[in-house]
Amino acid sequence: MRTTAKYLIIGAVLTVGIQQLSAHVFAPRPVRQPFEFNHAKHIKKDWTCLACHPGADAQSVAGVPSVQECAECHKSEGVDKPATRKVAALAASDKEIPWVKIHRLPDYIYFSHRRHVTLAKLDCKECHGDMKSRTTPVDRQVLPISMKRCVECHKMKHASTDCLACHK
Amino acid sequence: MRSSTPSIDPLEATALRPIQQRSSGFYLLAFALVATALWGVNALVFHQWRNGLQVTGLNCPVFWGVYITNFVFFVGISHAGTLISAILRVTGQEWRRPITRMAEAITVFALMVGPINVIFDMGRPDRMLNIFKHPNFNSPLLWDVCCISVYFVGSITFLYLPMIPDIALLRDRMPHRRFYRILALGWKATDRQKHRLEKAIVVMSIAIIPIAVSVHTVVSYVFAMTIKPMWHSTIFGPYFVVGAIYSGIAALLIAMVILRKVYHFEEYLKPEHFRRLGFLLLTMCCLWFYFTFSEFLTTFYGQSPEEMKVFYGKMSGDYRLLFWGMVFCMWTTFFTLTLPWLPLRTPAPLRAPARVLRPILAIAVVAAFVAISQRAGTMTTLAMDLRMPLPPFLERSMMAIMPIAFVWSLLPYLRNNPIVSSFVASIFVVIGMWLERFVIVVPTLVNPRLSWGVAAYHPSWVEWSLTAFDFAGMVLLFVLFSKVFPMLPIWEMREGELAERSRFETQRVIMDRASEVPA
Amino acid sequence: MPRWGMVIDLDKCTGCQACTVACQTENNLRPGSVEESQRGRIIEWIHVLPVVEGEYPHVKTRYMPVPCQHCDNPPCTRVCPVRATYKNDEGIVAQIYPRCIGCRYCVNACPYTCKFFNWSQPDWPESTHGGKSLSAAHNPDVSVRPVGVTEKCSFCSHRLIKAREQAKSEERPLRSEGDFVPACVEACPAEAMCFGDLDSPGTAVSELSRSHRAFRLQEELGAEPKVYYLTEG
Amino acid sequence: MELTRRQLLAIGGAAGAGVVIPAWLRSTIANSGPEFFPARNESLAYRKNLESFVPSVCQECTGGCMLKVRVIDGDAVGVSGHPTHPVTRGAVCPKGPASLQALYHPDRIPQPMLRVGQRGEGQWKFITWDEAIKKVAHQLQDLRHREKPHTVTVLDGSRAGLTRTLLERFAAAYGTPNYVHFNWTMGEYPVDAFRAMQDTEELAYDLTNARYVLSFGMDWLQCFPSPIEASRSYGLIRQGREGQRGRIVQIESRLSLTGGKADEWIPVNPETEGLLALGVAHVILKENRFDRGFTSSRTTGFDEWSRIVAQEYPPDRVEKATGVPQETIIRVAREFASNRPALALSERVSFFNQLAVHALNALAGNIGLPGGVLAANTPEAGTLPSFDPDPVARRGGGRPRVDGAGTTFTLASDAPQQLPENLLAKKPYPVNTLVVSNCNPLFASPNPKRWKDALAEVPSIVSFSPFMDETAAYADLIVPDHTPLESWQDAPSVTLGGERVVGMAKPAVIPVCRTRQAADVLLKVSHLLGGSVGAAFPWANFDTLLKECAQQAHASGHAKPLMLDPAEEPSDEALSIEDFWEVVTAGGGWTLPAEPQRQQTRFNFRPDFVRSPIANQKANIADSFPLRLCLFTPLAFSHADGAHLPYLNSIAGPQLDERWETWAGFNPETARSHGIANGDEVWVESPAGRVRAKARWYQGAMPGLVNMPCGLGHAAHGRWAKGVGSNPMELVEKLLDPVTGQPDWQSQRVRVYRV
Repeated sequence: MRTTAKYLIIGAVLTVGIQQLSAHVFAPRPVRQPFEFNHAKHIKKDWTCLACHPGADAQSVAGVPSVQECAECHKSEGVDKPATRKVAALAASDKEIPWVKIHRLPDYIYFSHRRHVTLAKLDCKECHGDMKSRTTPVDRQVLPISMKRCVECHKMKHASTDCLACHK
Repeated sequence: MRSSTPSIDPLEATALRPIQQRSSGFYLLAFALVATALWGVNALVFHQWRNGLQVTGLNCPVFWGVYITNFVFFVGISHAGTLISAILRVTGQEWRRPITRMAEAITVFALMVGPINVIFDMGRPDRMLNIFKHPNFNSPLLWDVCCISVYFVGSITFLYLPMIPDIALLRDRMPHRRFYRILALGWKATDRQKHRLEKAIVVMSIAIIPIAVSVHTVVSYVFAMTIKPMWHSTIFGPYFVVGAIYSGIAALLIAMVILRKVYHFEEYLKPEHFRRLGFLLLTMCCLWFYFTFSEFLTTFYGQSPEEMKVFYGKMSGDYRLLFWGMVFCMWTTFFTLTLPWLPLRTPAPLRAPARVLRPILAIAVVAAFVAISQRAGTMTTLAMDLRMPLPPFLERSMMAIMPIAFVWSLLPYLRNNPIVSSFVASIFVVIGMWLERFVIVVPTLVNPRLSWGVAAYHPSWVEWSLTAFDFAGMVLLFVLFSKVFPMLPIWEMREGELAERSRFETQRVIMDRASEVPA
Repeated sequence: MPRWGMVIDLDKCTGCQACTVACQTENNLRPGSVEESQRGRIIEWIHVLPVVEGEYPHVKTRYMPVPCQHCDNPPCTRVCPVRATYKNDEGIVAQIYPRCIGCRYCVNACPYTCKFFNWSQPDWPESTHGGKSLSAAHNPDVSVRPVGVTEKCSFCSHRLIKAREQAKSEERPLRSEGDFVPACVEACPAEAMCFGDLDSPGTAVSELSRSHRAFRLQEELGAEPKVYYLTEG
Repeated sequence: MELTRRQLLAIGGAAGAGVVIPAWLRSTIANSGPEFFPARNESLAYRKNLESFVPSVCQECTGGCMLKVRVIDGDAVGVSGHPTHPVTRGAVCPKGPASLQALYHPDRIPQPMLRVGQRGEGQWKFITWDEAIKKVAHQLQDLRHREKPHTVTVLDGSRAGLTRTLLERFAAAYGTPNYVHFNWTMGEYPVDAFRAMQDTEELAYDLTNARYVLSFGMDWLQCFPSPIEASRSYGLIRQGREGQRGRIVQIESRLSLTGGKADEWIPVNPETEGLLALGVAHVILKENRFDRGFTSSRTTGFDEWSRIVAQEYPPDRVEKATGVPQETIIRVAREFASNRPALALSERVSFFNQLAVHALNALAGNIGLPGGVLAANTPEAGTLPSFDPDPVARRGGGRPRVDGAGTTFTLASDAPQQLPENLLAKKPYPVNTLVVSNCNPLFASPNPKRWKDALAEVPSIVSFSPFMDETAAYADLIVPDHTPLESWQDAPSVTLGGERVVGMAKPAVIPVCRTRQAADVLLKVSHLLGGSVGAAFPWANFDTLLKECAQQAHASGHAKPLMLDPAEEPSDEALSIEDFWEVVTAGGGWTLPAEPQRQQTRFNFRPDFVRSPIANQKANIADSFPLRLCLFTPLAFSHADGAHLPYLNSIAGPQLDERWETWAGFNPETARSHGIANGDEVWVESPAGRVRAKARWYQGAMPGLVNMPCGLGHAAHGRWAKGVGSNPMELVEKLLDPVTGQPDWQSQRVRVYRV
């Protein structure tokens, strides 16, 4: 009996240990964004998120500003910095900034920002974290987005948990 | 160790010989089987999993095909053992003793092979675990999963329990002691152990019977619970069970005949065993025909148009060859097991030159099948695609006369060789049962309720490869098992002998006592 | 709760199959190919079923558009071992693709043959000219089904989600008719199809579904389809 | 028992594997890309998902229906019908949504290509637009210098609209009489009869109000100017009018889609529809059921016509020729005459048939009445200023046409199918340059091999095709056009009921390839040519021209802008021209007030053509070719086009559920007598060649006929068309109507045997 217990305990410890280890190993690695974007710097003038992500309250995708918009703003600021030049150069070449998408949803999920932001009146940071203090580019999901999380929140707020409400 | 304690007991010697000696034939067979299985794995992994089920012949509306046929077939075969040996144990049939091990082994391996086919059939095998994560107990497939896993565990236990003393024997006799030692669970043949073991076996054999019955009933429910024409039938449960037992006995008989020959079990597998199992086979044959008849008569009498499409598809449509082939295969049991014992005289023209006639007839039978196959789409892919145009009346008469003449010419031979005759019957039954499963699954799907253009189903090479994998895998497992464990249950047979002897002793004592008392 | 349903007037239907193609573009159905066609693997969520009856010269042909019937008592949802298909509160029979294991039991259980299986990964070819190809035309509101899962008509439930969102943003309840129609109904040039809440009085569907011309496919099976047909004549 | 190190390792290993392997499997499977999860649209990391709806014109057939295109982030992702456009009214036909597949077709021609190898060999090199346009201009300039502008032939299949107007104008300004309109007669209005009898092509069958529709072989549900309108009218005839279900009778030798939906199908021997019509006319005349008021006051030639009809077409004779029982003829005549408004439809088949059928409309007095044959003036987007051709152009334009229209074929305005013979014979003069736009003569012609041979005689072929179709593959220079959704477009059309609308659309999406709109290329070329040619085209771009048209419409004050959102009403306030332009390009054009039915010219019964070859009907039966080929075009392949779009290929044969292959429909009896089983592969052979098809038994086929769909059997035209099915048009030996120059599709005799 004692031997069995010993086996069991050792096995359990190892399993948990390796699981932790592997969770670490297989965890999503932070991605490198093409620009050193500083959210904190951009938000300081009492801007709302909608200033740059205008779709967040009106359509399903929040969107990001095009490089033209970046360039325009930067031009009016008249700041002569390497970043500004880089943006201007990109804008001139008609290319977009190759941002790496962080908050990705699978193909089979219908998600509407409008629904969550305008109709349900959720704060952006509930899912995206507080960007006001973020000085480095977003390189990984701030809060994990998983079906479990969605469903928990939906249950809590008495939103629909019908599969068809999100699966498409 | 083997040399130090040579066995002198003939039973032990016979039973252990296959484990101790490995012939080149074994290696050759194992190689062939492994190669076939690997070919199947190749088809599965590098074709089906890479490209999706498009590599099969399945389509809309024929969504199920050979894989499901195989699944039902092998689960049916699995009724060979556990059920039969359990029934025989419960009813105290002493003659069962030498065959129980084989029967139970067949069960376990058929159950290993059969359900795999469901995974072959799955579009997304990577999501298999969803069945446990999000089970829907309304679904007959879930019932299947439950029953089959219980049955699987049960039959492994049922195989294992009576094997413990034999493993202990092997532990004492064979090298690789560690393996046998672990499996023997410290068997020392004490009275307490014996008592417990016997009790466990009795409990298991009673418990396993309803489980086994439930398994194939539930398999049939997968079909019967839908409202498909000719699937939606209350008779399907018992019908499937009967068919399963029927094919199970046939599989057991085949194994017995082959092992008897190859491992020289003639001493222990006597014609008596074959005769008794033959009777059982005949009984199941009758039952099977009874059910088939009921099934088709009910359908025909009802004349529901959707069902009649399927009905005629089987009787005279695209699947007629498979259907009548199935009927023929099933009838063979009668031909081989009943006819020889009937007071029938083989007509002289068939008897006299039997040796000459027989091969000719055999060729003619095959030719008739091939000739007809050429005219029927399904058979073309199922059989060979040889071009042999024949006038229809000739085909039909050949189809009718040749098999009868063939069987008739064989009667004298079969009468003298009961083992061969049961072997022949079993082979046909196994083929027939596979055909039956196919003819249940496919024609219904080809004729869905809402008319749907022209539907057809021609299995692809991938499906045939995986079918070959099934059969090869099943045989391989069985052969390997027979090389590791004794196929004759030594302990049980000894117990039987002991019981026999003690009964004999008791009887003699009584007789003696009786004779002692003077009148 | 609305109970969405459809009425198809067979007397108006011309068999043009605009519904079929409109559905295909709306729902990103695979493009099809010779091989898929020969092997009976073309997927059309709404399939125009031809019925040719009689013998020359007394021939009658009929065309019957068959979408998923969205049965109230669906035979398909019961048999799914993993609950990948289910009927929601509004009567839409849904298929949840990421959960489906591809056993095709629901497909076989459906007496209307309205469910389809992805035998292969759909072929969305790259262009030979280096520019955008067919996949650029994918409707982002609908997923592209991967190989090995069952798919089916959803009554364009993605449109329902959007319509409801729109109604909510306008602070009004979702109308029982007109706020949302599936792509096939929208496309129909003969105006043979209409769509709406079967339970709310006054909608065209609820009126027509009770007309003397109304019938449902294989009513005797008791699946209670929510697609009604109006007979010809 | 002690735990050894080995055991410890074993347990650890097992636990590790148990945890790591599933995790690894999950991650591998999830990341295995196309294996299990298709990645999509991820090239653009963030979709902005800006959704907009823009109008566009469907160019998959010549219907000119307007679409509402759903555009997200610059990609067209959905198509529905323009909700307020009077022709489409929010509906589409199957070809509309399929135009997305044309836009994003993977095998489009990306930029101008110049042939480098042998013709038709498929060796090309990409050139820039400048090079291409210069090359064309030089070539044309050179011909003008050599006083040979007339040797340029423009072969165009565009529908009415400014692009076609520009091409015609170009031909005139440049100096060639040879603007040849390439048409597809199956399903076309019987315009030859219209012209001969009513002196106008601008007529429409007002199905929306008809109570009795008697169609002589016109599969009108699948064709008509707009199949959408045909379908909607059908719905109206059936259930649209309370208590008044219209009656539809279909007379044809193959039960078409329309026949299947009709109340009655009357099988008739092929090509004898005209005889039957006259048989019906005979009964109407005899029973005095015709509209005496109309025939006496508004027609000419009636007396002679009726005399011949009364004399030559008694029902018993007609029965013999057509195979339709006398009783049926009499019954149909009575029904037709007593149910008004009634329509007799035919398609553009033989001239005799067209005239015979159209005469019935006049006989019943259904001309110019609602539910009858209405005058339908297609509006013009705008009037182009007149121009002054220089002497070279005037001289060139005065030469005879190369297709013989107007000369060989007295009543024809265009006779494209005569071109191959004339090109080969260099009659009346050799052609130096052929410009092909919007048509594919090397496929959609009777016996298309003739074209290949003939084109060998043309030194230079320029194609505007955006796809590598058969003709483009045989060209020397391809200057690929945009697909419709990328173009500026105008679509003037008139509904069956006479509502007039000018559709106008700006590009729905940014061009997928480096293609250019054909009209723009034409303008560029004419500017390079300069002189009077350049002066005739004062517009920098096609959209400038469109804007000018909008200005005209704005100035006229009648134009009412269309709205893409049905809830919106066009404002009643006077818009500035800039605002008007904004509104019409966003809304899809403008409607014009309906013109009152003007007094038409007198209907001419054309008694000169009514004497028919009734005796000749059975003359050309050849025993070696016992069957008759009956060609038809499914809606999916209307104009024999569409096979390159997979969605259309999938819906090609609704009656027999056939798709993605060419089938041949047989009456089961005919099939049996030829030993052909349902589903057999057969060869259909005529003196012109043979094609392979899948035989299908079809109860809706007359005995002695082989029905085959046109549209499949491409030798080029992208991956989904090339090599799929076979082209039955290859079987048709060229037989042109001697008056109209249009091909006779239905007279071909064939034989059939199993492969």
